[in-house]
Amino acid sequence: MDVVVIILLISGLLFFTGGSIGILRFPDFYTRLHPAGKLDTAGLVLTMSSMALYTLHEFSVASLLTAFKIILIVVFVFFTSPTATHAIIDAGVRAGLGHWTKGEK
Amino acid sequence: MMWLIQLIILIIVVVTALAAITVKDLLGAAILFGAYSFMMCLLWAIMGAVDVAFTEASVGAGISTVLFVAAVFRTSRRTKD
Amino acid sequence: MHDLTLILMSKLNYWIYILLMMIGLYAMIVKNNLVKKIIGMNILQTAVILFFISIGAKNKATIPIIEHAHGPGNHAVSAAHYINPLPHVLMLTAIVVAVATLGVALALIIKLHQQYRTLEEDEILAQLKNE
Amino acid sequence: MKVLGAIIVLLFGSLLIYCTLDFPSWGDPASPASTHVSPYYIENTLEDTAVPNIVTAVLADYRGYDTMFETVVIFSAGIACFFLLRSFKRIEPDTRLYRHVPTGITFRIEKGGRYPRESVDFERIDLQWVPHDLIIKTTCRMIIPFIQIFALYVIAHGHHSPGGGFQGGVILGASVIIFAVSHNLRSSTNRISEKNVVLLSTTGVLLYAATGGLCLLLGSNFLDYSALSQIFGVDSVTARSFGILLVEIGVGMAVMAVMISLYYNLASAGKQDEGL
Repeated sequence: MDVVVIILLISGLLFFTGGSIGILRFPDFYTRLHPAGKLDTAGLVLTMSSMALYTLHEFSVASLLTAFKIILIVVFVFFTSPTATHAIIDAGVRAGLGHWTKGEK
Repeated sequence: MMWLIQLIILIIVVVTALAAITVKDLLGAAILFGAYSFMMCLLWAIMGAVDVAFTEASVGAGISTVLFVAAVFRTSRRTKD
Repeated sequence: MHDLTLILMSKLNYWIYILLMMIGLYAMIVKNNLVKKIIGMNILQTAVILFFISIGAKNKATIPIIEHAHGPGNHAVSAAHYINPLPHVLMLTAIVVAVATLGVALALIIKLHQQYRTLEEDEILAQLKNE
Repeated sequence: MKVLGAIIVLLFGSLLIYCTLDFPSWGDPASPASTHVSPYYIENTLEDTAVPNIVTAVLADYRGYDTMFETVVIFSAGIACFFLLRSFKRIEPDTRLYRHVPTGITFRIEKGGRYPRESVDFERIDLQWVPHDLIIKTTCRMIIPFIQIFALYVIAHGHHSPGGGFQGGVILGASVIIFAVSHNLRSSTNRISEKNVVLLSTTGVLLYAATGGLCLLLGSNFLDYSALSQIFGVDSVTARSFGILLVEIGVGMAVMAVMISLYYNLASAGKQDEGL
């Protein structure tokens, strides 16, 4: 059980690190939002499910309820985080922001 | 250990506060103020004030950012300092 | 050296709150834009709230919700085991009142912008002088 | 000005830092702040009110008079914003925009023209209208009921977990604000009109005061909820927790209504026709 928790947690943190590096390293607005939308959601799903497993360590009704609440958080973030990214990118397109092309600084 | 996390968050809080009052775009200042409020909420959750952290997360990071954005939308966005 | 770390550990937090208060006060006094002044006011408010919360903190204590309240393990509650709830109560209402004052301040700003078409303090003062 | 301000701020800061030398160190259990009155609250809350969350109990019971006027402060802030911004002169804009939904054609109708009746096919749109975003609208439509259920849970479950009237009211207000942002202000005011919002805020404050007054009528002190045991038919300790719940509902209603009213007035600059 512990091994699964640790593996999930570390892979989630790996996704978060990738997302942060992507936000810092990518050249323009649209490509920066790409890691922000995808990798954060994936990392959050993995870390949160590892925490849900960890609370199920001592199996009881209360810990089952806590795990259920954590899974609910995952579900809602899974819906809302890509929507927020979509809204930001949509606003960028409407404001007329150009995209990066190869060779530009 | 907890003390160290608190210190890191305090430094982030100071940096976001400085950024919110120096940035030259009022919309950006409003968003940075939201980030400041959210960091403050984390700090209170660490200190054990869960009710206050909950209030700050809903009020400071939610409603007051929306109110700032609405006011900036109705007035002007540029600033000289 | 050990004494210095002890003083730092016990006092550094307070110094950072004072730094935050100074940032807020500086923005309120010096900044020319009215929205920036309001952001400074809110930063000052939050720093004061943070200070109040931190004087209620206790080492080796838990959050102020009594554990096992309705159950067999009902034991006597000792005050040293829970964080001081009184500053939390006072500051909880202060936060909500802060957002109410923020609303009134932003309403005043929108009214000023309708009248003078600007948010800069010096431009508003110049327009007032010309009248 | 800049230098003068910096000098004042530095003086203020150094004075405060000098004062911190007399402070108890961080997290000291024997500090003056946590030795006088707070041990009483911590040790007696559960016996007095049967509420495990000490913050809720102190907020609504021991210091209920304080919280009542905090609610009044929020209410008066909402009223102040209303009177500052709301313009009662009905200034019609020169043109109105209508949109025929099935074809997506936009009509621009000058003043004096005949406006079409609003129906499922024809809808009036803002002057700065942007095309509908299906993803955002659908997600908000899906997520808003859950937000509202969570807010009601926060109000009702504030006795056992962090939460209470203030937080739940703010979350309820935020759900309406999300609706107004994702659709437009007009469709939000069609659902919760301005009149209803003001009525709700006054009802909230009055519910709080009426709970206190009921205790007076039952022959006890103002806001002493143990008198409510005659109505509910329970012992006085449980009656106090019921009284706290009543008061929290009042606070929640007032805070929700004030937040919505602040948003309506600020986002439309008082005209209440077009929002963000």
